[in-house]
Amino acid sequence: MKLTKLTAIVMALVLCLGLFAGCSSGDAGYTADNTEFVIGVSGPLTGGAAMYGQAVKNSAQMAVDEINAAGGLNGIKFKLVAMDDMHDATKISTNYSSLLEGGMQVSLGTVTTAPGLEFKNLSADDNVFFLTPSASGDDIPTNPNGYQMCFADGNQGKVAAQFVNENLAGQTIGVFYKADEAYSKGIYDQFKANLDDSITVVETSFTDANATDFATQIDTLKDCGFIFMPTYYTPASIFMTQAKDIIAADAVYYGCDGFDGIDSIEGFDITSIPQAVTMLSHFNSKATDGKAKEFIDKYVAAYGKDTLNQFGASAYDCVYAIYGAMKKAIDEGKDIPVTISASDLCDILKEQFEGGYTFTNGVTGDSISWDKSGYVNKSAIQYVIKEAN
Amino acid sequence: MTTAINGLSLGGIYAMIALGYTMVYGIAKMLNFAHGDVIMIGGYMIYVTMATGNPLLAIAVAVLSCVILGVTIEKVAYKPLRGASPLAVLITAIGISYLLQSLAQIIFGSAAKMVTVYELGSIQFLGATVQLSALVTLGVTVVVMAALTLFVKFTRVGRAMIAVSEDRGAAQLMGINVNGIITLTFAIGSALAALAGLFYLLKAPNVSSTMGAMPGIKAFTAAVIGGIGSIPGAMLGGILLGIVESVSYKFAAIAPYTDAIEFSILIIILLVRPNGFLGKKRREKV
Amino acid sequence: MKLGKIKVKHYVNYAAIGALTLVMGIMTLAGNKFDNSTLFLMEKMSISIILAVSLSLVVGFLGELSLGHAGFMCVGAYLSGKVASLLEPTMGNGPLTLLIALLVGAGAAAACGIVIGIPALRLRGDYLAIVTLAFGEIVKSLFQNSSDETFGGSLGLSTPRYDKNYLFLYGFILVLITLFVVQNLMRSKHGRAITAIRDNEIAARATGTNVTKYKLLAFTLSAAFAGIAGVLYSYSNYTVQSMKFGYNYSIEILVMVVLGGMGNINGAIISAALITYLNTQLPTILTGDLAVLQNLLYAIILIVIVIYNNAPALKGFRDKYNFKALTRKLRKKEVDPAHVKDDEAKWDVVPTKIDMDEILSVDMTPQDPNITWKRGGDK
Amino acid sequence: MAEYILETKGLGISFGGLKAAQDVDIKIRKRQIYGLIGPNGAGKTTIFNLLTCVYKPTAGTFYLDGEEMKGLTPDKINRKGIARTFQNIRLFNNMTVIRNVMVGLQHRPEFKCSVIESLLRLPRHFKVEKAMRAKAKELLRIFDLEQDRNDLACNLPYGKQRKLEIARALATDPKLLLLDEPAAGMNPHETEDLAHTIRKIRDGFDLTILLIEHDMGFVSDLCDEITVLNFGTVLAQGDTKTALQDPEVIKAYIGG
Repeated sequence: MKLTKLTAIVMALVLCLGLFAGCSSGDAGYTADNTEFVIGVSGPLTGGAAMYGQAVKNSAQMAVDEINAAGGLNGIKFKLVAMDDMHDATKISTNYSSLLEGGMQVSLGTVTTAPGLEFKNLSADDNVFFLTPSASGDDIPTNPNGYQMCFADGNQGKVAAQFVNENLAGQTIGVFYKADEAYSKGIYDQFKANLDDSITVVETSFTDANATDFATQIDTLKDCGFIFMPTYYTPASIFMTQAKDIIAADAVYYGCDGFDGIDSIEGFDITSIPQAVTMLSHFNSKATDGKAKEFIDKYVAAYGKDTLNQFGASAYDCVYAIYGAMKKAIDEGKDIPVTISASDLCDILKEQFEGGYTFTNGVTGDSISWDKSGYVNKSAIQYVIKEAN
Repeated sequence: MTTAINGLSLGGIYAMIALGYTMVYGIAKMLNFAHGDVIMIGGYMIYVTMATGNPLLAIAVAVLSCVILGVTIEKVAYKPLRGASPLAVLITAIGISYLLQSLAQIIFGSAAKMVTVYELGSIQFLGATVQLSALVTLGVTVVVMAALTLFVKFTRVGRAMIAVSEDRGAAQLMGINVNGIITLTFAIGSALAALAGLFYLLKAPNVSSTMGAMPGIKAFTAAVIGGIGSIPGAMLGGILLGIVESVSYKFAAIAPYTDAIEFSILIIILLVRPNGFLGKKRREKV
Repeated sequence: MKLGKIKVKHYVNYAAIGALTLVMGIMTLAGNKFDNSTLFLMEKMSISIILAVSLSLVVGFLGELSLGHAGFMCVGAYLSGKVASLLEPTMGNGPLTLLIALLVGAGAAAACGIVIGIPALRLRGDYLAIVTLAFGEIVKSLFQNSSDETFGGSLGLSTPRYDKNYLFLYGFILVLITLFVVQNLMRSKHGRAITAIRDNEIAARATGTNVTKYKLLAFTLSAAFAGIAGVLYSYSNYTVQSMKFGYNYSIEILVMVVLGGMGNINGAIISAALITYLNTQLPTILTGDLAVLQNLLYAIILIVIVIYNNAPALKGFRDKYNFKALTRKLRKKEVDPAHVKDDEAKWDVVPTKIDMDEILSVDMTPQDPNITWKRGGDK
Repeated sequence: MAEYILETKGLGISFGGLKAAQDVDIKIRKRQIYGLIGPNGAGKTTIFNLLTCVYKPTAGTFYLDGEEMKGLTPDKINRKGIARTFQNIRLFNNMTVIRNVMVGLQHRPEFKCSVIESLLRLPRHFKVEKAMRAKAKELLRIFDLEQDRNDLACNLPYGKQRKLEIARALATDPKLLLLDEPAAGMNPHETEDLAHTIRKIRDGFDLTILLIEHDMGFVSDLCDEITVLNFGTVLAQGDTKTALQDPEVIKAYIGG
């Protein structure tokens, strides 16, 4: 009998342990003992999408280090806390609550769209401001505290559709997208919606994130002159390698910001692909001048070429944009002490972003501003990564 | 036509992996969930040794390292559990699978690596452009399977394997070194996994730390369809699954449902033949 | 300690969880606001405990290996989430909609439990395990590719979030209900019939046990509670995404049950709580670059515990330092080893169902089906 | 009430050509102890498996109390009144002795209690549990296993496990009890004690017993009538003494 009494004690102990683990001070006091402005972000640091999470973490840390080196904001330094969510929405509730209770005052939200939907609602409850570098889902920034530095999926789909309507009226085009991914399907749905009927679409898709065999899909698209590929660059590079001799040499691959970095994958020689590869994005990892070049040199020097992509560039800009907005608020007389609560800081930043704050001289755009609904206004740059051979 | 060839080559790969599952299951009486990840390690080994530029060396190193890995896993994680409940061995295998994936992630970093082993183009074959790699995969798979069947059927060691699988205790009494046979099984299984890793790279030059998970489950499904424990069954199951997968990917309407289709076929087959097509069950005397 | 004729040791886990519910209930009603992390942790723990206890009904007591438990949870989560979001405009988000969602979730999952129960009547051990795994993957794939209007397609279904200060209390109440049903079932003649099927199906048949009825009962009940866990899950998140309900999650639940000891409900509760606690607290410690280590740590802990727990070579070591031995000093009367808690299967005694007796074979002729596969026939 | 409690007509089964048993006709009257003997592999256990529908007979049929039993599942036929023990003991190892017996009791009409009643712990549940526990104790007392009732079945010594299996079979309130080599592996003293117990339960529970046994002393002492099987066919039938003297039977056993 004694044994089971012990089991009972152990069980009660374990369950209470959970209780006391989270029982720190009351709601508002999380930032009471902050010595630095804390920026929180949640992204896939491990698992299939790890290179995007790592890129965001590295670039954001680089921006924070640069700002701190230049004296921070009136002497107060910034601190970045990055948590791993493995691109899994169920990890967000844990990450968000431990970031919040760890004194987070402003956030870069999440790196990918699926967890972003969870983060969006949780942060709205506690009025925590977030400027996401790459969660491009259309309804990420719908709450007042949410803003996007990247193009929403919808925009990319619309812009690509306009391009096809103007240049390829009446022709057949091929599409290759990832059917079970919010990013890829989001862009493709908008693309299909904005396409005029004269264009016929041959549609192919895949689902397995680690898929390595697209022979069937290539066979379906083999006589399309233009292939729209709203996917990330890994599956795209596999498709192109396998399709080298099957797809017509003068065909054009047209990708979105997910293509960025396709020319810097170790072991994948893009010049060996005969077809032309163009990309619609706000950052070109092959840029040769301006802020983009500066960022590329600094990043490659610090973290290598492996994780250089538009996710990082956008995160770098996000940190500077937040820093710029806070600086402008202080110049306009707002008081931002280091122990400011997330909610108060959010109100100040909302006022700035809704009041036409423009972030200039960024890596992903010269003059970037945001409309009331949180979507970004900046010029989309169409880069030709590789001419047809 | 190309779909059929693609299906057969994909089926060949699944069959190679399924063979690993079936042999380890039939003899060591355990489900080696980590088998899928041995493929991934094989892929990374090829990626590493390709730096030397010599593909043959890369393949040899990959097969050797997978064999060593397979045997060490058996010695470290499964041998102490011999005689324990099969569920315990199953959970350990799952632990090993997570271990291999996280180690690969730490050592090789998160970005998917590209490695081109052989620059095989595509040729005209029966009126359809077919990847040469698909034909190579198919050819090697058939040869390997034939060799394995003959090995198990006609060599002394092969018969010892069947004896151990029938009744481990009796085999031990007959002077068969059971531990040696089980280690050999793991070695053969891992070598087949290394080859499967090679075929994956031939098809698409891409290695990532999570590439081993889904093929592992698909191959296990193939092994069960064919009747777990039966070598011809593993081949049959693998080929069938490969064809179903490539055919269903062909039609855009049902493409996203490919996984669901494959698993439903599995359930239907098992309802009609509870031991899979060629599964042999040791009948329990009432 | 006998309170009248009811043996107290049966009601220990009720007492522990009931006490916790009361304490936290009173604190919440008194207006004390717990932190998010505590609330989320409690919700996750109640979900895991319900899943572990319901899976131990099939794995621990019926002795069948089920790798598709997350599939039932997925059905429960999606359907109840859909109903809840449809009802929300009219009936708001109160306890009434929660009740309706629970009924819908549990009912749908129970229906799937029957669907999976039928092949279970004929298949054994691994063949059944792969069928349950296949079921989980099929359900996941169907919801994954559903059209946007019905179940939210790739973005997942956005479901109403229950008021986070009270959901975990409902969670604990549901845990108590799960325990109440599972333990009452196990401690009755029907429970004995189920454990009889686990120990020796042929003998169970020969002593008049209606194996079909009890197998279906076990699968349906376990699926229904997995559905209830799914409802809790859909209420504790803003979106329900099917990527989560793959075979990995089913295996995680299986690990909780197996580490808790087969057929040992208290063990399942403790291991479920501990593993959930580990999974939520570890990432908060390993942030940034250390994140990769979490998987590594989880794998190593898993392997070490399982090998320590049942490697035959360590048996001597284990018996000397195991929990009972350490507490022997605390006990006056010596516990006679034969008096082990009887419906708890010991590790080294393999429940006859999950043994693997397929043999390696090379010949092409399929085995004569009518020998092995007979209605009510032998293995 | 038919003349014979058990009557088989041309009962037989062949596993893909191998005739395990052929046109076996056995007639057993009520309250008889009937022996079924024969060299190893004669098909004795196969007959048991046919009578308990573990195998479906490929020829002939059999009647219990005049009612045809072919085609039922093992659990239905047990409820009709045929209980059995096994050659290799099949107990519920992870359950205590008393619970093994209670599993046998659960299908008797007087212990009827639906799942809902057990789940909600309605009064009938407690009443039935108490009654079952008492009945189980009573049965265990007959086989003097009552003091071991809380031990796990797998911890019992061999002899007691045999007796527990018989007690469990008895718990299902059978009309016909099939015992598969009950005395196997027992020393002479235990065998004597077992014969005494079998006679006691035959009288106490108004039973008919059909048993398979190799111990000729045990058979001749206990059985009223026997059937001798060889290679699946009936070699001799009738009164124990005369059947055992039959030259064919001696030849089959001793060979030559």
